[in-house]
Amino acid sequence: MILHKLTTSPFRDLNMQHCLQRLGESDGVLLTQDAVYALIHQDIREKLNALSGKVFLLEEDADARGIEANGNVEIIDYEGFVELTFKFNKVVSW
Amino acid sequence: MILHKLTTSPFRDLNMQHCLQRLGESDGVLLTQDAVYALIHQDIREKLNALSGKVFLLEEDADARGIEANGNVEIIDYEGFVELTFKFNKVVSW
Amino acid sequence: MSSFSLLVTSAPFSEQNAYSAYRFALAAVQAKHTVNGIFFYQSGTLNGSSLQLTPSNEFDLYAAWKTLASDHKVPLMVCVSAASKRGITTAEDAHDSDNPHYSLTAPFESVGLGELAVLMKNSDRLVQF
Amino acid sequence: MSSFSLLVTSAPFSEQNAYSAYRFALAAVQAKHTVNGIFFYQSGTLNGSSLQLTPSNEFDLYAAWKTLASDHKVPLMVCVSAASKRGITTAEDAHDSDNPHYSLTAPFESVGLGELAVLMKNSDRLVQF
Amino acid sequence: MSESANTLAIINQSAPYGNSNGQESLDMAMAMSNFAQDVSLFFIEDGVLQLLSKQAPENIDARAYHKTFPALEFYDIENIYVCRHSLESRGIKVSELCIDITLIELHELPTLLACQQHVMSF
Amino acid sequence: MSESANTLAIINQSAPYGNSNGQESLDMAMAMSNFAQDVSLFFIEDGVLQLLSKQAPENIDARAYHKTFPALEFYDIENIYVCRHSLESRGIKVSELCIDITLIELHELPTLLACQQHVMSF
Repeated sequence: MILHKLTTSPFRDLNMQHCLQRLGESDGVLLTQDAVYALIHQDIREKLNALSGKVFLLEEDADARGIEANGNVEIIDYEGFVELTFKFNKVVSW
Repeated sequence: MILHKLTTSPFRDLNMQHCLQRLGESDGVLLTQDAVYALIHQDIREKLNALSGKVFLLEEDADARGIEANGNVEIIDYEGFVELTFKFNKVVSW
Repeated sequence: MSSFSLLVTSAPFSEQNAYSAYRFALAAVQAKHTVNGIFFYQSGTLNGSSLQLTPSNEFDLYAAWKTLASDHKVPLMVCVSAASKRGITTAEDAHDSDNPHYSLTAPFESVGLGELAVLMKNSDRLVQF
Repeated sequence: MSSFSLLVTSAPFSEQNAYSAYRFALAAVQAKHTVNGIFFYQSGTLNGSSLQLTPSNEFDLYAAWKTLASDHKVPLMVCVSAASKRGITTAEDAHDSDNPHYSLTAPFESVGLGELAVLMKNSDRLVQF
Repeated sequence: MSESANTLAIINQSAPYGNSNGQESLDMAMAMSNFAQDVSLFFIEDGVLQLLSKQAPENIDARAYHKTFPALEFYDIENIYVCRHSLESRGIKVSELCIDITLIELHELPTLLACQQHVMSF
Repeated sequence: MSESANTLAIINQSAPYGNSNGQESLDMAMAMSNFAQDVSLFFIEDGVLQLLSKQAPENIDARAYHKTFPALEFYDIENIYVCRHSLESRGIKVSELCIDITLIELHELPTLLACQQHVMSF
């Protein structure tokens, strides 16, 4: 029950791939900052779509960058981000 | 005649791949700092070996990290780094 | 309600992380959670510099941290060893090094890593930015 | 002999880039080349902080920059706009902002980006770190 | 091709907002142009994301510096090159960008850099 | 598995020297252990490179902090986990590392983190 917080673009570094390789069954993924560009990265987007219900998008960061939610991504704001940390047992920042 | 200076690990980000995709015929590649780990990255090492005579390794950074030259990489120290900038017309830092 | 500690390891302005931490902390206190403290480590210690002059057309994160601290009694703790090597120094550092100048002032506090251990012990969640 | 300008955009200690720039500059002057100037931009401006207290078991890059400047007459130029928002401020900034403290002192100079244009015009090579 | 005096290429490869590279690169470009450098801009990889019209950085209290791009022509910065491959891999159409640009292929970057005196990268 | 009180996992994923993450992570680990936290260390991806015996950072005036790893047992830090996949993809043998470690598979990381109260990453 880990929430994996991502902040960097998957076009630039391999953080997201390293995280997804080590995802536990009941873990979740939160896309923040430049990690919201995952939704326009074809390979990564497919991997995220396969994690239905476990992928969250920080609205403020997505709106800032002009990125729209697609697939089964759940949109949350900072208030939702705070609450999300309690739906999981801990947060790992990549 | 561009010298491409790389500083980050190809296991961590995609800088080196982005650079190699855009390499001109008479360009060179200089591995510094964490970019010296390119020599233990199987895919990247093969690409660099194909660039015989155009790949340079900064000795101080490689020695610090315990990485040994292999293939056709030319080892240079900081003095050689300075001279290398004149064998090429300009330096691009990735 | 629940309690948080935040660990901020990134410089202000140059990266978005410190700003994101601020927004998270603000959302947490607005939702009536407790933020036991915000601990600044590595380049995060640069958030504590009182010498930052933010241009008028940019968000003043330093002022925002101070307002957060005063409005919601959130301690702002700066790791002394990570800070001093980066030029984030206290009046005491200045005295000891015979430099008339320093950069860290209240409400930011200079503390050791032991304070982070105390924060974590008393917090339901640790979130790193 | 030939001439260089160096552009340093990375913070000291947190990343190796600034140290690498120093080593390059030293090697260049030892080979009798001219380093017209070292220009500090973005987080690189943090190299100019006179408040940095380097632990005795670590390399003191700030002292090394100063020695390079005095031994080889290499100008150390810090971009004023990038610096001041990061808390790298001069006596003049301090006066203007009613803060008694500042962090940028000689041999580091606070300059505008125009100085970089002049450096580049007169240099055979620009190398960024 | 040979180098022309006082020419500067600035390569932009960072996404906006996550770090300050984009904004400080634009500051650099405008200043260098003011000081008589002939500036060309290259947007490659995540750098192309800076040029999207539909951005709203006020959501994260960041400066909407992308609104300055259309003013670059008044700074005599007219050579703006964008990597076609980088746009396509991100599913971005040229019509989504906030300025007129010149598309380039991967292999054109070294060719175009050849005629520049100096190069910076952000 | 449930969390144990005052347990801390520190994930190391950065190569040494290129940035200060490795050194400051080790400082953090030793301090937290001194202040009664039960610390476990995880080395994954480029983090495994910190553990190589054959390093000579004096060539770049960096601190040889890898020489401190063998002393961790005196700080009661005994759970040191290294990702087997990360070693193999870098062609590194366990015999090249400067301390005794426990090898873990990719999927074991979330399982082992499950029993920790807090997690940091450098």
